[in-house]
Amino acid sequence: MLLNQFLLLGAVLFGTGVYGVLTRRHTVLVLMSIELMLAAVNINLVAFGAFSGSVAGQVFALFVLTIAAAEVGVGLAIVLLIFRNLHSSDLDDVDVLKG
Amino acid sequence: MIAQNVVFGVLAAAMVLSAIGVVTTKNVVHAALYLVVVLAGGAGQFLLLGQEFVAWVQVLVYIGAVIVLFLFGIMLTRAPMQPKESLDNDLKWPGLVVAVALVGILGALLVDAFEDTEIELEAPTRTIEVTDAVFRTYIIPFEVVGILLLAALIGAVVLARKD
Amino acid sequence: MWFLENAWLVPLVPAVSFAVILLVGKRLPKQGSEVGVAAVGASFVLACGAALQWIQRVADAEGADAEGGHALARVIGALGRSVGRLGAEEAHGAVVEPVTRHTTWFQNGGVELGVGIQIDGLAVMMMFVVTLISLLVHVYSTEYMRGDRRFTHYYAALSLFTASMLTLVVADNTLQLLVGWELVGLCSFMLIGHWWEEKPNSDAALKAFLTTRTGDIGLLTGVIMTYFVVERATGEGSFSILAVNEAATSGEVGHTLLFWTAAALLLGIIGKSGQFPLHTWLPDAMAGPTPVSALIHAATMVVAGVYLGARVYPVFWEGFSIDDGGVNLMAAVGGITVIIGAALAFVQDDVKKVLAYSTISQLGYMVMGLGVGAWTAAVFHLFTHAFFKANLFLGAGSVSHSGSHHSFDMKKDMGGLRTVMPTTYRTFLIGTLALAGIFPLAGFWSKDEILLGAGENGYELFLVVGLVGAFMTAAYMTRCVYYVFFGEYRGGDHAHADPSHAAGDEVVEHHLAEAQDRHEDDRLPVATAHAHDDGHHGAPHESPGLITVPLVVLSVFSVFAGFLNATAFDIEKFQEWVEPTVAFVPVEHHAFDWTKAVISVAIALLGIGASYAYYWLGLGPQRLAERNAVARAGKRFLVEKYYLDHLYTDVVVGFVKAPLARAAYWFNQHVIDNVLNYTGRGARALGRVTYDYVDQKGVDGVVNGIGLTTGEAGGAVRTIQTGRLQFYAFLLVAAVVVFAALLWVAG
Amino acid sequence: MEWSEWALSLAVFLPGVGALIVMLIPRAEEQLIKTVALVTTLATFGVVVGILADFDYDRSGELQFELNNRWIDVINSRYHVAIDGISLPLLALSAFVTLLCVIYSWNHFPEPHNPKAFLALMLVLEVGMNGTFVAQDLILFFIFFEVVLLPMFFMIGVWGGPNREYASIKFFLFTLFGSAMMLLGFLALYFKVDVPGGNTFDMVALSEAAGAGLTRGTANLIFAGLFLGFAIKVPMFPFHTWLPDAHTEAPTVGSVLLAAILLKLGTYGFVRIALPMLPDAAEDWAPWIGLLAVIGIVYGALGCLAQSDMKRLIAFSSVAHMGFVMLGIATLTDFGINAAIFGMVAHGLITGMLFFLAGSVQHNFHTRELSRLGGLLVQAPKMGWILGFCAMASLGLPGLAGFWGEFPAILSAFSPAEGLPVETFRTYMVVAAIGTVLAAGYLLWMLQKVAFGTPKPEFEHAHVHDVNAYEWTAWLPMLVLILVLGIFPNLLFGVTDDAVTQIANVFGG
Repeated sequence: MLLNQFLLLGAVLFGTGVYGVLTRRHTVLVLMSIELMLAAVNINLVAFGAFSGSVAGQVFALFVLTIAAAEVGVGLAIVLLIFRNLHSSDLDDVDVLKG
Repeated sequence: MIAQNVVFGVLAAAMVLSAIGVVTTKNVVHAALYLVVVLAGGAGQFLLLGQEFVAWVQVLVYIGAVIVLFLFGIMLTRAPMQPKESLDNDLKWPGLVVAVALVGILGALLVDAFEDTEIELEAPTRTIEVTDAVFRTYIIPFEVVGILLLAALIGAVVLARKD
Repeated sequence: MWFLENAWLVPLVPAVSFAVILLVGKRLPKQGSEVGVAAVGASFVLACGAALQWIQRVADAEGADAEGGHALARVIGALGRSVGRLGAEEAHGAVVEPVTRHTTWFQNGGVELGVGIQIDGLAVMMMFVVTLISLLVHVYSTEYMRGDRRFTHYYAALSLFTASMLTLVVADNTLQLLVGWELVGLCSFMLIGHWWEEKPNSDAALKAFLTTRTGDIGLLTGVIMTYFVVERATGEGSFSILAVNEAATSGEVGHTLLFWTAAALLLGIIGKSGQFPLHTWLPDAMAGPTPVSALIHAATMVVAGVYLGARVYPVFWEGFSIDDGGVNLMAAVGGITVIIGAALAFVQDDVKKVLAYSTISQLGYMVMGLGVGAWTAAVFHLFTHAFFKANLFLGAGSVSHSGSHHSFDMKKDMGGLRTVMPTTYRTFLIGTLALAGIFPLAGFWSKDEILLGAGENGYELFLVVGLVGAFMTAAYMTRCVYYVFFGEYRGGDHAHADPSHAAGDEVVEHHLAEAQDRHEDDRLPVATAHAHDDGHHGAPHESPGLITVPLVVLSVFSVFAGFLNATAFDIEKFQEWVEPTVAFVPVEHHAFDWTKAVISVAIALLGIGASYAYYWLGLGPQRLAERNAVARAGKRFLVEKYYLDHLYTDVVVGFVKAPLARAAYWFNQHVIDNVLNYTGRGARALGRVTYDYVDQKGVDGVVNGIGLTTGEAGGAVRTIQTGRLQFYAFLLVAAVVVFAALLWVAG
Repeated sequence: MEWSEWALSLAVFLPGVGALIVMLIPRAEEQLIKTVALVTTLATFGVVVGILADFDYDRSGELQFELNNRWIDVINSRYHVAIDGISLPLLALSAFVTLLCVIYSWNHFPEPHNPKAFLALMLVLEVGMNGTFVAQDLILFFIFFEVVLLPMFFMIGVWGGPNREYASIKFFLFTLFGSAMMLLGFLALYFKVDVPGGNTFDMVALSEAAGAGLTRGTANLIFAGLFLGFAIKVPMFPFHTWLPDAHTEAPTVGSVLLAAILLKLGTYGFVRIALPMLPDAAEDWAPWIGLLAVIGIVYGALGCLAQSDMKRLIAFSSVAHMGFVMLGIATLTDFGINAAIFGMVAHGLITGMLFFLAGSVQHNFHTRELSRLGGLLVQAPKMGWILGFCAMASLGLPGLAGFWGEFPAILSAFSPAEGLPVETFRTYMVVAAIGTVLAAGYLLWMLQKVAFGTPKPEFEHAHVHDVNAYEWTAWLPMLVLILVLGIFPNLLFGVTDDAVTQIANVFGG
């Protein structure tokens, strides 16, 4: 197997994630797109780990997973809070703080 | 080797298609389910690379926990379950251009950099090696991440608490 | 030598006094005025010491140069004014080195730039003039400004002014000169706006500062260029005045650079010395207290420009090729100013404004003198003018203080004062005659030399200009004297009944001040304040001694100062003492020309006569302006000050402040600020239209697209407000992609 | 370890410790929180004074108080801190101004009050600012550069004026955008520059390499990245639009810190990183930087004249003043760069003071509308005179600090470094000189509106307090410094000159 096939897969997933972050209006969907980007990063890490024969790649992938979980937790809590106060989860509506 | 490549191809295709589904579907729940496919495919790729442990963690943590969390989030915020007219903002086309350009430049760079480098797979990495690394070499980051998780947990509870 | 080497003390003493007055002035028994007077007095003594030692130095140099002789005897001789006996001394050729001292101010790029003093005849002369007049003004002000609401601040500012002016005078480099120059500008600003509660005063202060500051564009660049003038000649840049002059005379500096340096510096002179076309601030500056007008806007600060011209004269000499005769920029500016200033003086009703325009005109003479190569004459005129113009201003102040209820309107509130204010009248008359250039008063000698220089150096045009100016000067001053001191007293009670009617803002001002003094913060209406006026606001009377003594001193100088360089009697002391001998240009000196002198005096007398005939005897076309349209238009043109003020305030300032600034700001808010948002909007609209075409095709789609785009406009306004997180993220990613691509391609 | 090794780290991280302590104190204990913050900033300032005292001024061109430890081996980034004559004044300014800000805020906390969070943020901000000025490693520099961002974001976003949300997000995203470009530039420097001993982020080594191994095109491109990062921070025309909003909305202390220190991070970046590391590219870019600088000078001044809000006017004046600084830098001469550093310090003090004054005016009258203000000199004479003093300093009156930032900058434009287009720069010189008149125009106009005249009827009976003790304590040191630096410019020029000459030598200037 080529190293590049994994890396390219990662690149495509990452790009898709970026697209989602830029265009999705729903907060939860933006969070999902971020997860997509993180998953792409993970594939890169693991591929490089396998390539270099060290466990560092795996370990870092694990860290990324953990942090992703934390991020989703906090992120959803914020979304919940916003929803509770504004009755909307549309990012465009989150502008109460403006003057 | 051919078998592996075939598996890779199938998984990759599924992942890419599902990923596109995540960012384009008009139904939020579908998006979450598409995400499951992507992540599961990722786990498959990990297995393909002989990185068992992280693959199972991916399945357990992501598919098991994170996605469930997402679904909870979707339900709690009463996100539109039915297909809605558009879940996208008006940056669709510029966003697409940028994303494609990004993929293009990344791809070009990667091809340029690694060309036909092969991955020489040895025996699959054993879990003991991973744990060994986590609890010896990376013990401090590990603890830090632990604290982070705790903080995130508390933070999430505090934020979401009704008061 | 002690006084010369320690001349830095001269500016330092008032500077210290400034700090003292500012910090503790209010607690002193005389509210700080005693500190100011004492400090300037000390400076005056130091300046006199320096002057004596400089004279001795010149004498020593001549002694060494000629057959020798007893130095002391020569000093005594040199000091003597007796005509003829000592006048024949041949002084030319002796080289007198200026006394210089300096220390490092700052270093930059390894070059050490200094601060220091360069004391030569010119500096000594200026020190003497500045300290003397400043001292007299300080004394005069103790009476004139008594009870003012900001008495202490006034003295602090006067001290600061004296210190700054002296810093400018003693400076050994153009940069330090620039510092002093700006600081006197600041003091001028503070003192013009002394009564800043009323908008016209602060407007005048702003106008003065901004106009001179406009000239300072030239000074700033000019000073910078002097640095490079020296660099061209010696390889290492310097601001030192001596080095600049040497470089300019060395012939190693290209003419272009010198020309631009001279032109830039000339712009500075135009701004500061009230030359056409930047003279408009000077009449407005009369909004300040009268002693300030005498000190700053007549005798000292406004001549700073002329002083600068004299100081780095070689730059002008070479840059404008003054040697060649004909017409050059400097002479032209001076010449125009002579005429336009004098013409405006005819239509003024405010005695201070008459004097202000007269100052402009006389400054024009000085600049013209420099421009035609009559260096000594120009500087000499600076010297004599300081005395008689300060005399006139303080005289006008005296009149308003005791004779016209603080008004300066000579048509409405003065008249017939010669009997009640005899001292003021006599001194004012002396000043007038000196200004008009009547033999043998001070103004005659200096003005005559300028005319002589213009005639002999190949600037015949300016000789004519000067003569016309002399005629006008004599005439408008006679008019002024007529209105103030002759005829019926017009300053009845109407000023009391209707204070707002009085032209001078100072009237209202002063009473307000007093009302405040008496009643602290309890502000009384002006009319009520008048009820409190006591004796010294009653009938016109002579001013007290603190006011008249300075007048007398100044008129003595107005009479006799001219004899320092009475070339008719072969006295050339002024030239001998003041003209530089180091790094200087070969200015020519001409023998006294009796014919020209007689002509110029005759013309002046003619001017006086014409005015006399018109005002006293009622001859000539009276009230012409009311009967003749052309005359009316002409008068209006003058009353409107050639519309220059309109040009500056309405057109230039108006344009910069309103359309230009607003346009720039609009550009900022709507173009630059929104370029991001508009990019997004444009892209969005484009995307939408494309999408509709591709997706839905047909007319329906187009209509939809237009509808959507219009709908978007509302959203776009909101877009501006929210900052649109995702849009910025989009830009970020896009930029990263572009840069990554560029780097990849390039590397 | 020696004092000289840990002194800088102490100066950087002491405020961080203070911030931690502040966060541990319960919110109700306001007095204690303020005291801790004051003591921390005071101690930090003490350390900086110690550094000032110990600094070897004869070797101000060399790095001193150096500490170079392993840090992130993988990318060969090291914990390298040191200062020379360029960073020393800025470090001192940063510690000084923060201290005065803490004093000023003692009883001036803007809504929603909460001194705990406010002071903690201010201390964190100080960590970032001090750190940026001492870092000698690009990654370290970048981190500190970014640390500054968040506290300021919150300061504006939480304690700001009515439009704070917009302003803070604009500020944040603008600078973040710049930072991203800058980071790209740093990475390119890391990978592309030939440094003996392999790729490095070490600023000293990269400066010595002076862009070796780069083609002109690449160097220009990398410079573009750095330029964007720094120019947004400065801010240069046309990247300045975040500044008026951020300044207008920020609380007083936030504005002061923003003007006094944060803007200097950008110019400091130019002097410390962009010029020495990419000298060739700098020469190509200099005329354009100069152009933007003089446009900024005139444009900022015009912007000022169109304002009706005192604080926004002062904010726009920053654009003009930083234009002078950038003009000095663009000449690539020792004269110009010295002037730029002087200009940075002077602008920090003067504009900082002006923002303090604007804050106090608002405190008194609850408005900053120029048309409503007037007669400050009648109601609060001391404040009025201080405003006059600062306006004079700001318009570049000789004898006060502002002049020494402007004059040498204009001077250096007459004869820029070899290889730069002389005529172009002379044009810039004249435009900049015109800018000084415009500066006088808007500042005096503001002074007239605010201080002269008599109070408007609506405020005639307003209770106006003149300068109080806290304000005196915070302001007097700045006022004295403005005066002292104006009279003895060598206090600063003497320190910076050697270090600047070294940088300028690269350009043959």
